[in-house]
Amino acid sequence: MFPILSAVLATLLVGTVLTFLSGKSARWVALATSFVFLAEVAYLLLQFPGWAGFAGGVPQFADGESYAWIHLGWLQVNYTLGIDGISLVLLVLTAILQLATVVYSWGETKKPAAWFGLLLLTCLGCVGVFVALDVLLFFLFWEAVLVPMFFIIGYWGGPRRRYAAIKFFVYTHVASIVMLVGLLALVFYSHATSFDYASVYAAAPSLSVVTQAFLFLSLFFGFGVKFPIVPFHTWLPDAHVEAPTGGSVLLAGLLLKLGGYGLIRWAVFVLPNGFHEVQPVLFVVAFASIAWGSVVSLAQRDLKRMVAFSSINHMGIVLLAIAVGSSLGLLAAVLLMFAHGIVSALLFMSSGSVHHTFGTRDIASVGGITPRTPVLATMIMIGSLASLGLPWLISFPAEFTALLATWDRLAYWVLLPLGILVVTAAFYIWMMQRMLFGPEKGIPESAHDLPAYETVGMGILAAAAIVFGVLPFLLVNLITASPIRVFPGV
Amino acid sequence: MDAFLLLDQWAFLIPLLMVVSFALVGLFGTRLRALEWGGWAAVGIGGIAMVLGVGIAIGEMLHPGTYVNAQYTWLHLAGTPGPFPEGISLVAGTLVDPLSALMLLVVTVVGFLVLLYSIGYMHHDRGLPRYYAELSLFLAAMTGLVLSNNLLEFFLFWELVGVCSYFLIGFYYEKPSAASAAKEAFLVTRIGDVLFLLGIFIYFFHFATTGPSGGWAANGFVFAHGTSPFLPTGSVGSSTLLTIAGLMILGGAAGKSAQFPLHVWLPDAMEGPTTVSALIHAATMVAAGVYLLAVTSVFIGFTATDQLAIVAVGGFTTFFAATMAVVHPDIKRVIAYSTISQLGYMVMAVGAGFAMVGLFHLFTHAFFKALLFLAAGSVIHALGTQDLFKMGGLRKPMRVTGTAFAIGGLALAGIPPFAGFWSKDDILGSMYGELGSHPLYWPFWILALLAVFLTAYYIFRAWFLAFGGNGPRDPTLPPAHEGSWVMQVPLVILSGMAVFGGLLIFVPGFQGLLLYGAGASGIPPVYGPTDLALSGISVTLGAAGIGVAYWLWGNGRIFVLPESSPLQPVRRLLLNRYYLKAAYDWVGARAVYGIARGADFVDRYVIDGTVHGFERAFGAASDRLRRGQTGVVSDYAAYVIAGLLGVFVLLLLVAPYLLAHLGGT
Amino acid sequence: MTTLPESGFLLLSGLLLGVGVFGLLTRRNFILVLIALEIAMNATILNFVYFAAFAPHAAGLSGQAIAVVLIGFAATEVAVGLAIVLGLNRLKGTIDVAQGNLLKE
Amino acid sequence: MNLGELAFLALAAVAVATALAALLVRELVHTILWISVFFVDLSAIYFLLAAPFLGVLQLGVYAGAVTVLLLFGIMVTRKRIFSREAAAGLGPVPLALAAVLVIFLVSAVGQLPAGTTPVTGYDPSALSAALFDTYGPYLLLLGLVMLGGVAGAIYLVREGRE
Repeated sequence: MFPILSAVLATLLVGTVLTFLSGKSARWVALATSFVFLAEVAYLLLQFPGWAGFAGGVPQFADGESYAWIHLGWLQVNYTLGIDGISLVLLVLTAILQLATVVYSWGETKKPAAWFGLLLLTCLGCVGVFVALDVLLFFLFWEAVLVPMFFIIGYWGGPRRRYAAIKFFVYTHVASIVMLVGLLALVFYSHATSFDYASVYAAAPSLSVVTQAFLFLSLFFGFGVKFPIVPFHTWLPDAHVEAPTGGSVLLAGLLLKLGGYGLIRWAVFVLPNGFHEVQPVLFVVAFASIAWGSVVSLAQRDLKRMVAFSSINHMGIVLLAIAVGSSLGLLAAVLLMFAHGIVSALLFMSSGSVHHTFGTRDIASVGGITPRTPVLATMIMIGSLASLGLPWLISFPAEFTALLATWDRLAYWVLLPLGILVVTAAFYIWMMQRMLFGPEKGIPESAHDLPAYETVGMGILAAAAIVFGVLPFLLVNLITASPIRVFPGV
Repeated sequence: MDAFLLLDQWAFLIPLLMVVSFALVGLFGTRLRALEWGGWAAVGIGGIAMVLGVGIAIGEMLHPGTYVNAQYTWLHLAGTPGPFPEGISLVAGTLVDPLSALMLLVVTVVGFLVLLYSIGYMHHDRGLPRYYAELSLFLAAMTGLVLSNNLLEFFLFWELVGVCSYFLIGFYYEKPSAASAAKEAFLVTRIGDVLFLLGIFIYFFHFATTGPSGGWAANGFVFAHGTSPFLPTGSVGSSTLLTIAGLMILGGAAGKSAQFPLHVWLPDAMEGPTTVSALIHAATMVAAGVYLLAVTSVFIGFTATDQLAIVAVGGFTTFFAATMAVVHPDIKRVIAYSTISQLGYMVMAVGAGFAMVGLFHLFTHAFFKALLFLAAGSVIHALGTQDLFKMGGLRKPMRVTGTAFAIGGLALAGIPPFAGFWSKDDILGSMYGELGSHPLYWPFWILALLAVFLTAYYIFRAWFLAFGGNGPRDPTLPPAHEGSWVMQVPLVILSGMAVFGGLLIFVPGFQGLLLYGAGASGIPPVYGPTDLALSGISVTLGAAGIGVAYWLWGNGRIFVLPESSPLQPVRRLLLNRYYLKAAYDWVGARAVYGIARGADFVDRYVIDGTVHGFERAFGAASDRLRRGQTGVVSDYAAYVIAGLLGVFVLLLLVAPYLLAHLGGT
Repeated sequence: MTTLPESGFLLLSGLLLGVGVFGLLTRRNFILVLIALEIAMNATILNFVYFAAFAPHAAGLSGQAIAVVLIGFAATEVAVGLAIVLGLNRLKGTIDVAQGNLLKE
Repeated sequence: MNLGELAFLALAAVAVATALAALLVRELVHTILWISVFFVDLSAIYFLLAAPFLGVLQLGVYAGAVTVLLLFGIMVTRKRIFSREAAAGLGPVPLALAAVLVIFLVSAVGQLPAGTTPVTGYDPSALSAALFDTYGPYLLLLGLVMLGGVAGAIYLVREGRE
């Protein structure tokens, strides 16, 4: 069979290298790569046969590939790839975001070759994480994402970029190391025959419940910092505020999803008993993240910082949906990750455009921008309304399913996330009142509406938000064709 | 006749048409040579929708029945273990029954008239395409809501309606007050929406597992499946869970229909264009809450506790809102308070189990309230002010408008034979028959009865101030004039409905429509003035209200409450809206925002501060270590030797000790 | 062949290594440091030669072979070390170890 | 106590004494004298250990070449900059470290298995077999290191290139 997943990775790799080498025409190479990538994902989507199920108690994946990599006695590391509905949804997200980001940053003039190359490299790492089915390969891709993002923040970022970049790197790297320890301990203690996902999956149930719980906690910490979970979230606002727009988009749209994906794939599925042991911890953390992210957003003056905190809120709902431990919850979590990827990317692009159109992102000092920049205002509106969970836009089916799953397992505890929905609506609506409406304020003479490429970049995302909001079954059918149907240990 | 039934399956075209109108006007409206063209396009499409809507309503009158077409799977959560082994299908589709037909009639007719009227009212506004696009989208959402065949679909349109209302309230977005009112409306109704959502969850899980027929379980939210949509009240029982669900639905309805305590947004929503107030904040959208209660009571049913709660909310709001209308100087806000009050009547009726009676009042109210708003709109359009105390003597230059406003006022006051009399009297009469078995309804029934007097008083106070007298009290106002024909025609049509709309009750087909759903409560509603004594009391109260209004304000009189009057504190209380708005503002701007600021502080300085504390500790430690890096070779050699000795110590002393004492191998 | 005190060689080797280390750490003249290093080196070589003579499986003479190699290394080391001393002398005008903190800068 | 033991004791005493003297005398030229005695002394010990080849090598390389090199180095630097040769600033620590090291090594001596057999006689063919067969690669490596060392030394002492 044609190794399509390797081809996807190779496309991105070749595209990245060519982009780095192609100087001023880098953006064209990046655009071409994005389109090829999109086409490949579309092909994957069209011929996706559904989740392959189990063979001998071991999950099978579609488009699987496996080649021997490092074989030294007990150390059996393979280059194993494969996808199911969950990975495929996130691949679709990656393809959309990559294209939108490349188009949006068409006007980048500061070392464009390096910029576009690093963007592609980040996407490459994310795709690798989503398709890798080997502990070591997964970890390599996981770490590979950090490096380009570090440079994106550290070189193209705002005034405190070095602080933010280092904070980002240290936080996520410390978490990665805890995660690596957990993964290796998982492999060694369970006496898995190889580093492959399948053998780890098959071997993990032999562990005692206490061991599983501790392993789960270490994995949860590793993945959770990426989420990010309160109280390990403070890298996120700083990283976002300082990161350039494209960096923010990938950071919020893709990097945060790595945490959710990892938690589902490598922790919840592999260690269901440990998961059930520590479920209360997850609930507490999820509720804390939901409430904290939303309430702190209300107090923010910086548009981008506000969106960053709202990401903490949304990823908290993702965590809650995972934590309820039902198939419905997992479906909601994946759907919500996709939704948040699209919507937060749109909002971060909007705040980037606000910044370079008006010279500031301070919500209180810019007002009444709608008549002067109607397109930008429309984008902010769509993003905000989607983010606060308005039906017909993408977040609603996801949040609805998540809360439905929460009610199923936690009954009246669902009132907390439900109540927080009002706060979330409050800060977005308040922001819109101050920035979009009212008399014109703080608008420089030179302010003009969005350049075409920014409109197109954001338009892609807005269209995705509407299309998948009106027709959510397009995604739902993909996700339900994945192991969530056989949620283990219930 | 069969042709009318056939129309039911094309009902989905109505929202679709309006979406097309939205897309057309929204995308191309600004490109057209004359902005009105887009408006005319919307009016034309709205006209087609109206014809369809009226046809469907007539069909239902001739053949009352339920038509369900549920075939669009919106979300299919396949094979989810837990309570849904076969998975959950959220199926979208249309449902046409007498309830929705009546509502559809209201929405399409008033909608069309407002679209037409707006051509004149908004002709000077550069935002005309935006206005028509948003109005079209609103009509699409509203008709979609009316035709929804399950609660989730209902909720989808419910929210869309809300966001359209948000944009239309904030239509003059450069005005800070409009932007603020839009925000307030969105957030207050959002509180109700969240409760509504919880109600949906509860119903969903309850009926998915314990529903009476297999259809409930498989189709989740479908509340009318097949041919037996009715659920006897007894089957709902007194389950605590269902009581809570009912209260949540009440919460959602209270948010949308501006019932106490979520009523604060509606008076402020008058910041939008008057046409918007007429269509959305009087005739249709705010009635959606009542409609929600009605469909829930018909298809699912409320427990006795829920019913009492709904009656209490409705009855109290009826009186409460009317008191605030008594003192207000703004013509639109007087009508807005009146809307809240009238919605209270409907909520009360639905709560007491008379869904269709409530819907009947909704029907008549939609026409006469739209009439009042459009008439007020003519006045505002002509004068450019909303302050009643600046107006005066308008009946002469604006004869059509003055007459229309008077007809609307008479209908509102419940004077026979105007429309409001029949429906209001039905509510009071039907409930009166229930009072014996529900003693707790008494106080709210009396509040509602008292509100009749207040209603008549405040609306005629407004009429006398604006149209009575000899001329404007503020000489700086421009001379009044009547609007163009597009503004007058709707007034005339609506006047006709306000006069004769109530008499429809004597049309046999229409009456059959109203009998629908009676099975849900088991109590036959009262139609027509069966209890003449009761009718006499309410008509007397209404006439008394008009009389008092004439005595205080007639012939250009201005009634000034003496400074020493003991009623002054009451007046201040009413003018300040019982200080509820101030309290909400305090909660929002001080309490919640204060907590948010505090949390932000904690985030920056405590959580991040801890992180930085670690950073400093590591920094200090590494600084100590750094000083050892002298660069002198001898020092490095010493470190190497010391390290070597450390390895010796580990290998030769520590390791054997550990092995000996820990028993490892 | 006459018998020899078996542990004596090891003791001698250890003592010499100690002397060498002591010199390495305390001398400030770079040349003296080199000499101390050579003393320590010779102590090590002595160890190899001793084990070549006394170890149970000494027939292969591995110890002596390694010693040969080590002597070669030591000679190279002295040559390079002296070259460094000369370079330092030219650069800083001194061969004081405490002044030679180029590693820090 | 036989002759061998006596010889060893004498040679050992001389080795330690000369090593210390080399490090502790003030005059650098005297240091060279003492260290050359030390090298010769060790060469004698190798002869005693039935390793004449190494003894000769020690004489040639150490007592000869290295000594000359060191002398040369002293002559080039030539300055008597140290009026007093003092410890490098670490105080008693180096002495303590050296002492602990010695204690460790000496204590390890007792743990060696006793009863070893001295090799009698000198077998050049065995040595050459070991050197060129078993350790051939290392010898090759040594050659490379020496080459590198020479190149590095030349680079370092190259004049002028400031």
